[in-house]
Amino acid sequence: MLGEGILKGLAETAKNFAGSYVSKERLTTVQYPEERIPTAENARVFPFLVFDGKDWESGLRCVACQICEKECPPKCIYIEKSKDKKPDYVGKPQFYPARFDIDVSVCMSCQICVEVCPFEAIKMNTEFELATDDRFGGLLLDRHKLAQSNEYYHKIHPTEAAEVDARLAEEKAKTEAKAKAAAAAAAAKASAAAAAPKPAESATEKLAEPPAKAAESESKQGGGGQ
Amino acid sequence: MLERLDQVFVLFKDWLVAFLPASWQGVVGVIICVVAIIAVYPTLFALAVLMERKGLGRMQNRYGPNRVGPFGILQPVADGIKSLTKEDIVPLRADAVVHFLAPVVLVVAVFMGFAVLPMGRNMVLVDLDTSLLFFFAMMASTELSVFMAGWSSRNKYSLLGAMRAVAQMISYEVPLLLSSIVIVMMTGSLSLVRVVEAQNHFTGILPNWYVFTPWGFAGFIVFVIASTAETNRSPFDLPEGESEIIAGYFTEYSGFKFALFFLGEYVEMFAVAGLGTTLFLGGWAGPISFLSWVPSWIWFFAKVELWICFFIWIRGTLPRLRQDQLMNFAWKFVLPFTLFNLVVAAVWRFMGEGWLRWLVCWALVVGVYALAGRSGMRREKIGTRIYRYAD
Amino acid sequence: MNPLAGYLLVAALLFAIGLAGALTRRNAILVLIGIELMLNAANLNLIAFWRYGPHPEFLTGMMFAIFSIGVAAAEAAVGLGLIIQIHRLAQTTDLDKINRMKG
Amino acid sequence: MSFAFWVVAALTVAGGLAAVLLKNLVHCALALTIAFAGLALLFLQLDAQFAGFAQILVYIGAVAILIVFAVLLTRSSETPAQGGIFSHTWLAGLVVAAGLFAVLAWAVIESAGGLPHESSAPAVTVMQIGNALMGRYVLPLEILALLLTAALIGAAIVAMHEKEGTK
Repeated sequence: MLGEGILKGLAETAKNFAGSYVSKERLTTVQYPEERIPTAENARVFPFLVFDGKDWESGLRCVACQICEKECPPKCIYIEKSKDKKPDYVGKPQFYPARFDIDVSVCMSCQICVEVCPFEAIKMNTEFELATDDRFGGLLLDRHKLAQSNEYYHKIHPTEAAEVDARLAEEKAKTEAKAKAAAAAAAAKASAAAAAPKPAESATEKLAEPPAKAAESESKQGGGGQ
Repeated sequence: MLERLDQVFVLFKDWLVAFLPASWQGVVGVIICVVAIIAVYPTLFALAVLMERKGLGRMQNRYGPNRVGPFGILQPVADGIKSLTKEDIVPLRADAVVHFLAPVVLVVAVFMGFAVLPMGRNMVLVDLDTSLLFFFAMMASTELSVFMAGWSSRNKYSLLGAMRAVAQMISYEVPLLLSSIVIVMMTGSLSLVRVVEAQNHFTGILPNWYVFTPWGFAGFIVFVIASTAETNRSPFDLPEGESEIIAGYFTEYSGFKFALFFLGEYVEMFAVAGLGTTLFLGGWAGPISFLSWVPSWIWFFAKVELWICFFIWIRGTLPRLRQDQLMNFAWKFVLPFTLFNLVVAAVWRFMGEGWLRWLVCWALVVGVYALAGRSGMRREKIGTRIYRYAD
Repeated sequence: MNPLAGYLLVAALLFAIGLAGALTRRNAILVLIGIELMLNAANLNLIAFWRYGPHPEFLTGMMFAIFSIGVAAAEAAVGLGLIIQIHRLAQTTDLDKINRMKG
Repeated sequence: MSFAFWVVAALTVAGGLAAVLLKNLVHCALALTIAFAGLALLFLQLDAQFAGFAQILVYIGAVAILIVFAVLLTRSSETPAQGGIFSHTWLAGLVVAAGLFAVLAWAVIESAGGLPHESSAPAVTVMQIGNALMGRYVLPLEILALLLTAALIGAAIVAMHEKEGTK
């Protein structure tokens, strides 16, 4: 008869109504600011810059190669290369970003910058509570705001960070072996010379060198952290 | 003492009025009543909105608003402050005068209906001889305000919503009126006070409400359906179907005028609920004879709130109808059923006392319901759909 | 002033307004509006005469008014239906342009 | 004559005037509802409650809505009327209306002395109206019912869109 379905439906909603007071499983709502669901490991929001060591400015892995700036589809990255080369924390002179700005109101979280970066210097953050009352200045993150330590990277993406560290360590080992071989050759060539560590510098003038070194030191710390 | 409590509002009004010279007493008394009505129903409206949001939330296994105040009970206050402080935007091409008048007309017409609604023993603003007609006249005027709102906004969504609303309200006004006619036939009066008095006696401990008679029950069902449609509530909320036409006829309203529409809609809900209570559920009469000491106004407002809860329940249950389903339902099922209900009422009236008329009338009502439901709501068989351009 | 005369004057004025509207406007719907006004003016007359007449208890004037209201509703429905049909045929509701016998 | 009467009468006449003079047809229809409401108030002043509320129910609730529906369906409010809103024979119409009003007003004022004066409100209840409708006026009522049914069906058929091929 007409109306049977309505009665059935009414019974169903009544069951839900009463049930939501009795059983807590029915209420799946998470009361957000107080309760939080831990973010998934592969969650990504906006990029950040990884630095090694304690000091964010000298430890930045970024060498201002500007690949990410060129690849960024919405063009939200702005990099100014430094005029001088500053010794990074291993003491090797490198360019560094004098300015590194990301406009997160433009960024679309595509992760292309991360994929193209040869130095593992830029990674995706999981921080999403970026609400601000200044929509221009507040959403334009400069390099200081973007810089996060490698420990932080390990904290938010443990698996990925471990992979990155392993890769860097491997590269580092390779280059070191190469450097050692070159050094040995150089030492054989110029046996008369007293100071041996000098030629190693010229032989290992490759781009991958400083981060490899940095990663080695980090992987020791990170390995303990895992 | 209990009688005093029953009449507490009336006595209070008399006490207030007694301070004034005799020539003023009548006018001031009416003004006090009007102010009371205008104060009480918006408060109930705030309560109903909260109840609706919490109740709907629970039906969908959510919490509902729970941030403002303990358990979110101050949510209506926050909503009110928000809508009062929002900017009042009038579209550039809108007809400013009509756009302004529409919510005013709605709220005025809706509040007028309460003038004749008996909310307790001796608690009626004016006991008109034709109060039922007056009530329907006022409800009919709300259609015009809906049209004014939709037309003056110069917005396609608004106009569509208004046209849907007007068509729907006209279609369902007929069954609404006809379902009340049985009550008029039985009471022999259009006065709502008489209607309540006719129901305010008991057989044994059970009340003699009209809803317990076959024709009254049928009328009640139709009244519930038609009043849901009249107030544009779900499942008849096509005029303001958010997913289709944004907010229907009040798409272009913001701030205080939007709040007025919202208020008008809910107060109209209270008005039809109050009318339905008065007509079918005994108005302010108590449900059981030994409970008749409870003040009459408590019963009235309890029944109205119950009715509102039912509206909310329905809203949480049923999906929105389609336009053709809405019209088919009105003209093919509700209207024939209501018309036949008049015949049942006449049969009841002329069969005389006895169990036989109960049997005959119930059989008639149930039989016609089944028949009308079967033939009027027959669905067309839809074969396999072929999408010519899809492949 | 005599109360009945006041009502009758108002009714006469409304009737004249309605007639003027029906005779001077070009739009068919407005002609119908004018006719409605005239009918209403007549209703006012009927009610006024009932109220001040010698035998209000016979309800004659009142009944006339009620029936007239009912008939007016039917008239409006059919009249507007016709106007819509004419609009469909002629694509206009301008009475000056609807001047052919052939549809 | 009371103050209230003149106010309501002025409202009614103003509504009526606006209804025939305004350019936009929807405005005309809305002005017409003001006139209807004013007339309903006049009915109430004449102690004809039933007729007054029936007036609101039927005219504001149904006829006005029908008119605005027709206005929208025929798009009369959108197209600006070429050559004014009045027909070319407007002068004749105005003269006829004015003449009619002059005659009616003259007749009313001439006979004002002989018209009956204030009388007490007739004690007529709805019950009596109902009884009269069902007793003395039952035949007209039935005819009216028939007329309304016929009008309902007729209007629906007239306005129904004839589909291609179905006749």
